[in-house]
Amino acid sequence: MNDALTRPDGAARVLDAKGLPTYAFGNRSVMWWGTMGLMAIESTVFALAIVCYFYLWTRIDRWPPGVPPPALLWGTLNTLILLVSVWPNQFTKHAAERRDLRGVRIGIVVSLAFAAAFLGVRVLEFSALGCRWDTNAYGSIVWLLLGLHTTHLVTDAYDTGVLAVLMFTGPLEGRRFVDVSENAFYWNFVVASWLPIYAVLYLAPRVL
Amino acid sequence: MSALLPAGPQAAHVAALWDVMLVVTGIVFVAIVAATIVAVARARRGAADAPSDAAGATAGEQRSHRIIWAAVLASTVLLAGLVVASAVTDRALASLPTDGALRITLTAHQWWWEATYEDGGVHDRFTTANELHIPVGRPVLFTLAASDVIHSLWVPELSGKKDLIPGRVAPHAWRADRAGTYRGVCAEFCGYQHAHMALLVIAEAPDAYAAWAERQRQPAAEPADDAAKRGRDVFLTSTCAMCHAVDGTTAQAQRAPNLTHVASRRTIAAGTLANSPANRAAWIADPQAIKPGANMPPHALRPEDARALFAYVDTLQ
Amino acid sequence: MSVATTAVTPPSAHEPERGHAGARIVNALATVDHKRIGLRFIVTAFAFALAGGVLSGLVRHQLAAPQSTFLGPDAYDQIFSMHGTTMMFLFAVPVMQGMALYLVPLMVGTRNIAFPRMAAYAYWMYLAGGIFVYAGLLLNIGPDVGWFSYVPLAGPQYGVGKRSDFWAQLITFTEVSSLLIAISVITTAFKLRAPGMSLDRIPLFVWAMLVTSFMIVFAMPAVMLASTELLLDRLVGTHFFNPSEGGDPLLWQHLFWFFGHPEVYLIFMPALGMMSPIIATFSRRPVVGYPAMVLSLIATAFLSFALWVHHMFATAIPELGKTFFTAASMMIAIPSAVQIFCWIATLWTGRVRLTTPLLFVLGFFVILTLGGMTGIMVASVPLDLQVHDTYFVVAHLHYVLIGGAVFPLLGAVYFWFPKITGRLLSERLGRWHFALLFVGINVTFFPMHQLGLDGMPRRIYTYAAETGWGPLNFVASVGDMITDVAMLLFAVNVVRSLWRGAVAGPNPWDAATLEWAVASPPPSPNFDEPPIVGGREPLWDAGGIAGRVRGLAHEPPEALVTTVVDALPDHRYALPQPTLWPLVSALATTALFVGSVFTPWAVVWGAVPVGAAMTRWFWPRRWEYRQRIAVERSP
Amino acid sequence: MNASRRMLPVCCVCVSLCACEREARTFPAPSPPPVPASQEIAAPARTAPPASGPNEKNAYAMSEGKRLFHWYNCAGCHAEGGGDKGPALMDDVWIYGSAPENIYATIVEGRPNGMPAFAGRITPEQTWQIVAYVRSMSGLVASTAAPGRDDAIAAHEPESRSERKPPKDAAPPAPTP
Repeated sequence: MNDALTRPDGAARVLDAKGLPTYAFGNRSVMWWGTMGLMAIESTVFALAIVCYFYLWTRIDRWPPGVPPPALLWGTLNTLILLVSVWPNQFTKHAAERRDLRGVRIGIVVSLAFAAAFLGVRVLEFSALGCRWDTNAYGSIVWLLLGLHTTHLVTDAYDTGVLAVLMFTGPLEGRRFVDVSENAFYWNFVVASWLPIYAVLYLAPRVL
Repeated sequence: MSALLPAGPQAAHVAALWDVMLVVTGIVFVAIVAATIVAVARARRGAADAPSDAAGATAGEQRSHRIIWAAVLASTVLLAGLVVASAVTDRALASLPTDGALRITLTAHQWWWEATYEDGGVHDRFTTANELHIPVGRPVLFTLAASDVIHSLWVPELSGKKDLIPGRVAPHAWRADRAGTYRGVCAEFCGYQHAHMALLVIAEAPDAYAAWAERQRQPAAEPADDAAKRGRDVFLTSTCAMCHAVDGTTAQAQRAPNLTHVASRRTIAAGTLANSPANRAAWIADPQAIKPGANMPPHALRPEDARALFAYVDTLQ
Repeated sequence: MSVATTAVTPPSAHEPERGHAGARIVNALATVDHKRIGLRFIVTAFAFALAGGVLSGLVRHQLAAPQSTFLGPDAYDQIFSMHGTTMMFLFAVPVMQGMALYLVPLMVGTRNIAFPRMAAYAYWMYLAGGIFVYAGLLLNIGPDVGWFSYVPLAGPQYGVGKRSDFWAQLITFTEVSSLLIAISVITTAFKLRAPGMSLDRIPLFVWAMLVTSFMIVFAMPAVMLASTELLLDRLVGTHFFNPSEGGDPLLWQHLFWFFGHPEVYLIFMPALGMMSPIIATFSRRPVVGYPAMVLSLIATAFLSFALWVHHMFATAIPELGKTFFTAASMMIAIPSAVQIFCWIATLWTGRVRLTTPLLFVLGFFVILTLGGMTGIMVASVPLDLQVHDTYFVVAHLHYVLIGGAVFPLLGAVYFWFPKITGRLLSERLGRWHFALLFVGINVTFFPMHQLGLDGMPRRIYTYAAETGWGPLNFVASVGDMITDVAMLLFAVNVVRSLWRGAVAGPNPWDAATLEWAVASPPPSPNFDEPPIVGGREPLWDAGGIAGRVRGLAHEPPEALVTTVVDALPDHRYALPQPTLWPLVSALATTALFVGSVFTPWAVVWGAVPVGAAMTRWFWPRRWEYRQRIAVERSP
Repeated sequence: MNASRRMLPVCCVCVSLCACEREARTFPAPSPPPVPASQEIAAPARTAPPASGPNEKNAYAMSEGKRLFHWYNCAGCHAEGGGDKGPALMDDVWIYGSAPENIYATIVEGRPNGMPAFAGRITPEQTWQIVAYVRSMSGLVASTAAPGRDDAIAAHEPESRSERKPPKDAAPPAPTP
């Protein structure tokens, strides 16, 4: 394929970059690779935290030790909210890729609403865990897992908030739509990374 | 004190593996260094501006590839061989017969070793510190535990090291086939006095061991002269009894080494000082000068009380 | 922060103009030029290496004779812990990433690193971490439980005061820094290559840094999680490592070494990347077996994640598990063997020119190979049980790290110094430096093998005379002094050559890769007209540089984004402009990290300034927006 | 600008001061014998309590105090500070006063209703370390220097997390006949 760039007669070829676009969506854009890098790091952290959870499980015969497993209500509700939040998120992503400013503005505001919803429910989730971080090793790893994911929820909601303000006020150019698209891509990762954590925190003690 | 002068089967297996490894890796090392030197020496000296023949003779290239493949194959075979040798040694180590073993529970503390001999019935148990006497030819089965941080038991002449980890109990076995005094160390960094946490293992004939064990089981002898008697009172009413135990007296604290037969040991302060009246006095007077950071405070006794205490400690044979 | 709000008028993309001192300082603090940031990483890392060297001098002075009272246990513990922590976290990884920051964009033929502002932020975080932990050492809060800080000694009960907190927080600083650089290097290597540089034409140094960056992305999170758990245990009373409440001290060792072993390989990997161009250049021919070299790098990377338990052979882990790790630890020698054989074949069939860089490479062949041999020995469970945590392992790790990473690094400094500064280092001083260092390293560390077999454990601040360890320790201390003299010679050579070194043109060694196609030192946007690559050795192959890319703007500076596999031109990417906000964000993050050592609430309140600074960093500025909108073309 | 230039060295000094105090490891030197020769052995030493040790801000001293609190079996009567036969130590009620000298006197001379006199059995340095730890149980010391959790079953929040409970000096109970 790359021979197409060298002319058959071997003369030095000139590529005029003036004609090329100045931004692109998806994995063509440099932003996508940066976001993918952060996602790789965070998923490694989540995976290792889950490994810690099961490692500590092997150290104790009765799990969870001395406390009931976390109440299902708020966790399951939050999982639903997160899953449904993918819909406005995807809507925003496609609007951004169409560079439809009005669509992006609507989508991003609805996404913010969902963000507020799941952050609120997350506070209730913490109270329904049934243990403190310093009750025992189980309490520590449960609070660590939920805390790690909550940090990502907060940063994700904050990023979406900043982008929303930018969409309504700031100077708009093509690459800002790429930012909105990447933020939606990261949002989906935060939702996707919650599913195994939900399964580990809420279902594993009941099922395994 | 050397891992290459084994006095037991465990260390002997490893010493044998060491010889194999040394020979094989030595040959490979010499081969690679020789190849490098020859390659550099015989390669045509390139003048600074000699044009680089980027294409390179293809025939020569093929030959290089074949040689490299051969060398890689040889390395893989050698490595596989070493893995097998290691696994065989591992199996040999694991197959040490432990029937009729002498059972010792070894607990590591910050900066000394507590050994409880469970040889025979419950009433035959006795506790000593920093010095193990073991019968030659009879396997010893340790139960290793740590009371504070991670330590590691290592007596090079007898066996590889084994960590003592708080919250876990680990089995460890070895056997001494040659009589002698073997010095062991703590091999895992464990705080200020990690450097002075040695352990003396004295392998001796079974009857000598039995005599020693019998002596260890006896409580402390009643002090004869009145200086020693007064020393015992000082021991029981000052800082000593808060941590140390002497069987046969009311001092039964378990936080520090058992002193019932301390005067009969070859070293004191976990192998730091040779055991002599002068060293004992110096150690009791100011332990922080010898082992700064150790958990033993300097005593606050009047000189005559101190002298009586030293006299009493001398009687704890 | 009044300084930051004044809108910084952008210096032209070329050399920052000679404004008055204040403007030059602001430009220096706001720079996003990958060369200036890369050079800062390298110089700062060598400064920390000097500090680590001084600490090792103190250690050797203390151990030169039995029962020495030069240092007490408390001081010695802090010194040897800081020596290890400095060399691993503040020297080895940052200096390799600094070389990558400087060279990768030049070698792939682009104008800047992919995320230059993030690279600037990463440098400030690295610098802040180094200052933070060295301030701790001077205030008697230096880490004192070794560079891997085993729990429970580093735990809340036995790790007294804030020393282990300072160590754990240093990990957070340096890991954030190296993770961000890793992402930048990966994105640059994949997306900003010159057109025509397909995957099989990427220089071997760039391959090495790419693979290293992937290892960083998947290894560093393990130690970040471990240090976070340690901080939580120490500050808010969680029980990750408390055996009485369900925790386990071995969880720390698993997490740390899952990072620890890839860490030593990701220090070794860039050195492999530096060896290939040096050997190719001074053998006057490309390295034999390019695909084999690349596949060995990748194989080493994968295998390095399967070895970590060989650091824990002495713990109570099932024997069968350990044998697997013996096999894996020995098998990782094969990819390295492939590379060494390919290099020897290159030298064998090339026309060798014995210059100082090549001397250091030959030093690698001797010292690293010896370290590799002892590595194979400690890979075996029974043998490791005899030598683990003794001076045999101290000898092994220094042979592998100094032979495997420092020698190629010094060779690389001699090789690329002309490109970075425009002046050659003196060959005469270079040869003396090599000879003294080679002798010093061997005299210092070879006796330690015997000391280890004689039962000398690691990390002891003194030893009794009757142990018989005195003479060999004295020899090691003498060797350390020879090493100090050698490194002093190196410093003299560098300082002298900055002014009186021979002027080096664009390509003093007639090397093959793209960084030698630009002036020395390279102008700020590297390539006015980025090249189109026609072969694996652009400056050697006939059609190597097959053309030029025109039309990339200078205001704003643009780079050409190309596809991953075949590097076909895709779109123009306006590179971020200099700004002070990465520095401000780094200061805010430092305040958060330092505060969180003293009170957990610092994490909550510290997040506000960090969020504000990063929002201001992200927010597009009017003059940047006007520049970009002028040249914008949608896909 | 010059104000902050003066402020910088000042706060550096005070940071280093409090850091030095918190992190110093002072291993005790042998102290001269306190009791005059004529006294017979077991009499509790009538010692004037020396000034309060520097232990309030020293992490090593309080960590040693916590170790000694368990080694010398203070927990036998005071439990983990919650109180048992002996009074609670982590609350704000102080029968004999909460000042370091009061606690020092309580340990050395003992108190009615079962508190033994440890004069001569615990060295002065160790006594001051225990005093500092006892005060840290109710948050009366610098929280950055107070000990963290123990590698033991968690009886209570670590001392570094216990908030400050201003001491109320209650009247001593009437000694039982």
